[in-house]
Amino acid sequence: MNNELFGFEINVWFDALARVGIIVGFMTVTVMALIYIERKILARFQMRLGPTRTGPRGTLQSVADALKLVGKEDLRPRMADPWTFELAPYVVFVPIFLGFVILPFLLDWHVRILELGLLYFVAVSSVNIVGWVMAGWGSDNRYAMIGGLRAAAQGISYELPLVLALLAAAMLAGSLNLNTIVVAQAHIPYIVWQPLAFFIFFVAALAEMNRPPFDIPVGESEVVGGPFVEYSGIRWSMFFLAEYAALFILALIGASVFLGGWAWPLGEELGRWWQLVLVSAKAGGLIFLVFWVRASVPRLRIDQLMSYSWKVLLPLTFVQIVVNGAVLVYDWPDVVLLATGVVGLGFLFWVTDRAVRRPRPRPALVAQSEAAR
Amino acid sequence: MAMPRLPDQEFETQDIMINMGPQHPSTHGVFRMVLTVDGEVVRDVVPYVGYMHRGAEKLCETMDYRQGIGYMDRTEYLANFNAELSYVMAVEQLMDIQVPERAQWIRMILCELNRISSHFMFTGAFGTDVGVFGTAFTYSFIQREIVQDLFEEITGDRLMYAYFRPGGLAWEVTDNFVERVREVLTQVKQGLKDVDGLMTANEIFIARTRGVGTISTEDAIDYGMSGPALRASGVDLDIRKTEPYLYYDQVDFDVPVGEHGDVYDRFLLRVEEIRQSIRIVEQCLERLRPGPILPERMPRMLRTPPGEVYIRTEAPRGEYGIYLVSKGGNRPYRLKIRSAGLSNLQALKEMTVGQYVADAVVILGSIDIVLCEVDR
Amino acid sequence: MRGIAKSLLTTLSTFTRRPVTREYPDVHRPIPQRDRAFPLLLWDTEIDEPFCTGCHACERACPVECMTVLMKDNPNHTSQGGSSSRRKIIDKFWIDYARCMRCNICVEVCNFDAIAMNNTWQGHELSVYDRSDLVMDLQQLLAQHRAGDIKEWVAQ
Amino acid sequence: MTTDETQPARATGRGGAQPASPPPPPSFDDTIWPVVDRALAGVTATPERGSLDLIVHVPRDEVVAALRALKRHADLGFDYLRSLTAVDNEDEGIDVVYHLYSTAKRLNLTVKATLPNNDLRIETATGVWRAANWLERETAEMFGVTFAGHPDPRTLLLPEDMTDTFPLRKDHPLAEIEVLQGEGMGYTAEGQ
Repeated sequence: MNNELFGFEINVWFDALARVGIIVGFMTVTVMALIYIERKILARFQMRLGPTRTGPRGTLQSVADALKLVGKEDLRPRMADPWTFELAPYVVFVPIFLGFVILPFLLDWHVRILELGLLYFVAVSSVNIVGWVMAGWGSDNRYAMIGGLRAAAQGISYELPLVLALLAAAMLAGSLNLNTIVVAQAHIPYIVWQPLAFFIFFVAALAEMNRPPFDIPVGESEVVGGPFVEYSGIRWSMFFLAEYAALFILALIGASVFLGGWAWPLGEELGRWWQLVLVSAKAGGLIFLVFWVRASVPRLRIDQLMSYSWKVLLPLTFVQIVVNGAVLVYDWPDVVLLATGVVGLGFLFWVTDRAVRRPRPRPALVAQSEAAR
Repeated sequence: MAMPRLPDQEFETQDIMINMGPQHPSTHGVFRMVLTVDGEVVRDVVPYVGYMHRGAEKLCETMDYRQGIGYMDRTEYLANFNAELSYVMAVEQLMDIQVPERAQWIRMILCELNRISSHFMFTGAFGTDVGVFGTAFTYSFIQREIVQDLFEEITGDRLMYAYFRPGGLAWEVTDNFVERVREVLTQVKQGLKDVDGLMTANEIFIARTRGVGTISTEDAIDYGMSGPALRASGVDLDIRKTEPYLYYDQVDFDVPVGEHGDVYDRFLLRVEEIRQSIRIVEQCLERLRPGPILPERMPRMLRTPPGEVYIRTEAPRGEYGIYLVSKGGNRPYRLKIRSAGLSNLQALKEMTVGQYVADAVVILGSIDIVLCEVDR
Repeated sequence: MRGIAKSLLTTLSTFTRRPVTREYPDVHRPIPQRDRAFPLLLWDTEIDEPFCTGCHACERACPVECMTVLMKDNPNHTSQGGSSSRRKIIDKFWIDYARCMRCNICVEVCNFDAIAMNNTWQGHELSVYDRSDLVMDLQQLLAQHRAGDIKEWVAQ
Repeated sequence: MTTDETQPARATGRGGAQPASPPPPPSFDDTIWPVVDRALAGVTATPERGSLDLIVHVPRDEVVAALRALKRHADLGFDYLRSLTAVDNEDEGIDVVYHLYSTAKRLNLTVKATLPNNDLRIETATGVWRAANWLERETAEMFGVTFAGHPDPRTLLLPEDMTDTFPLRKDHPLAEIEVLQGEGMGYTAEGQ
């Protein structure tokens, strides 16, 4: 029972261990880099410089932060539920890391290629909601509890549009294997045929990662960090690690499923380094977009968030899936896909506009309209 | 905005109390409110103030008129010039001092610039309250810094100016004052464009603020609200227009008035007030002539005859009043500071109950309180 | 969505602008001449003694009572065979910088232009570990002007 | 100096330099006193000329009735309570001062009620304006005035248990500022 890793034949168990080690090491470094990059980019959006003083141009800032966090005392409030409180970070952290298993960096650079890769990913990544609720409940803090419950509501609500939007793309590829999906986009990426699904995926991914404008569970100005208000030191850093790992994973999934991954536009015949550059550029673009949105938009409110998911995004993904099915079954031209996407996007924007520009009640009439509602 | 409640027999729900503050990122200082929430909906608010009470009124009663000026800065640290103005105007009124024209124009310029910087503080802090990650804050603070640099060049201090004196000004402004103010105005206009572009039209921002925290005209008057918080409810009450002081009757400006009395109106109104302030400053600069900045016969010791006066001016947060009672001598017998924030804060409960927890923060931000002014 | 697009464009436009940050401990912003840090005493270089005569005017005018002044007969007075026209001169002077509220009143009431507000960075960078280190005595108050490190600015 | 209805209550452009002409003793006809007098028909009110606004002295038992009448009167409509405070006149008792404003007619009025030192009770004005709520709480804790019928008689700015002393009264001592400088004084000596 031997496997091949970097050209060496090794025992399956050693292979597995080595792969886990590589992932964890790679992930930690990536997260540190992401945090540094985010701070620099956000700073530039705000006409600041960002970290400058730790290392050349502040590059060691994340390392310094990590060292500080590791060195901090691991506090637990006296009234907190010990098991829930202390296990919660792992429950948040481990599922996110499990998501790494299926990432298709390149055709042959991956941990494992699973035939049901996409399904595996959505199944595993949704477990971390449990961790959020555990953290919120176990902290014995009302801010944390509100935050935890918000996280649960938000996580479950946006899991559906996220999964369905991915499913819409997977339908076209006819497979849940991520590599097959990437190869299927060698000529035209799915963002062209499925702009609506891509938009919904992006929005839902923002919500899944608790990123602005959907950082409601951790909203600094409302619930002061939400579920992790009581955490400190290494446990707190695990939440943080999980958040940025999720960002990285979702960016790669988005790049693979909608932007053609390593295959588009240069095809498979190019060298693997070029392919890697392609993947990184696409994922990096998505990550930049996430940072850009973070710098630009306010936070939604929990009721607006929920109704946006259930009343707008979810029905539209169903429409997209039905149209996709019709195209596949009845062999309609591909243009129908594009048309649906564009019309759907237009409808989505129109609905959003209408929702916020509803006429306001005059103040004297507030009481009456409240009663009428 | 109320969430439909489930029938009681199906679910047993329990209201929980959340203690927001005194240390909380969005209570704008040491303010505490105890929220009783039913899920996400606020059922009751009990505000607690007083953490910053330093007895400024009592302190001023023990100090002569010149020494009191510095304490006015410390009661209203975002609109110091406006606070100083009320105080020195009260002393002037009692002493019957004629203030030279140039000093009045300079006061007006500085007060309006101070209004601009104070409103920028609002846009920044409010942006953070609704959840823009720091961008609104830095945009606004860059503008504040620009204005404060100017103030530092003139008065020597960035925050506690202590520049107005009964009778005029402490010293002459810098030689390049007019050019510098114009420069500042150009930059402020650009900054206003940034803040405006970032927030005003943003759908999420609108969704978070429109129709939130409404207060009706009658309630707003009844609670004694003032300033932009009152005008957003449709009351055309700006002391600069209704009881003009300085030379506000000689310049041309509009008082923006809201219609719905909600948070969005309050925000728009303040942004518009920045524009109007720029207009006022530009007119003042044209009218500014060389001249003395203190009256010719100025007593060396400030002594007031017995009497009392209630001076009110339109500070950025509303009516900043000074009730000064003198029984002769060189110090106030009683000095009462009418703080706009205290009265505006009273209406918090009226605005917040029935809204969401997240809205409570936004509503508090929209009142734009300065706790030092509330507690004095 | 147009509004969000506008927000995104606004942030993008500031993304391309130069950052406004001044890296403070490395880069010191030039501070204006009128800057008011903390009061310090001035040194009369012609006669080589402080301007201050210890008249207590500033001490009495200080709203926060942060000053303590003691005067003495000037040993350098012309009647004693010296070169100074000051009959009395400052003996001991303390200013508690931790209490000072930098209102400039002491400068305004001084009849001898003997006190001025520090308008250099030295007057701002005063971090100490013990509050009692912020109680400045006469030598510390005079040192900066005596060394010529300051161009004082007194109104009118 | 308060003028009639259409005029702003202050002369403009003089920046607080209104010459306070010595009042010819009885006549208040150039002020809003005639209207106020009519509004306060059942109340024994005496006018006084203030530096800016007309001051009306009202006996403390009738003050809330007077305020309500002032608010309801059609020609006055003092619907806005600017400020409510008190002045400790030591031996002459404590004055409770109301600054009123009419948003519709743009009028100002100061109402004063004197409380004797041995009985610092006055009826609450919270029923007239809700704005009076916090202002009365503040006045109560600072001066020891009891506002009878106040809906929420807690302290506002002071600690909950600080109800035995009233800081803004003239007999309340100021804390001594301990002198920390100098040789042998304060902690300079013991610290070093």
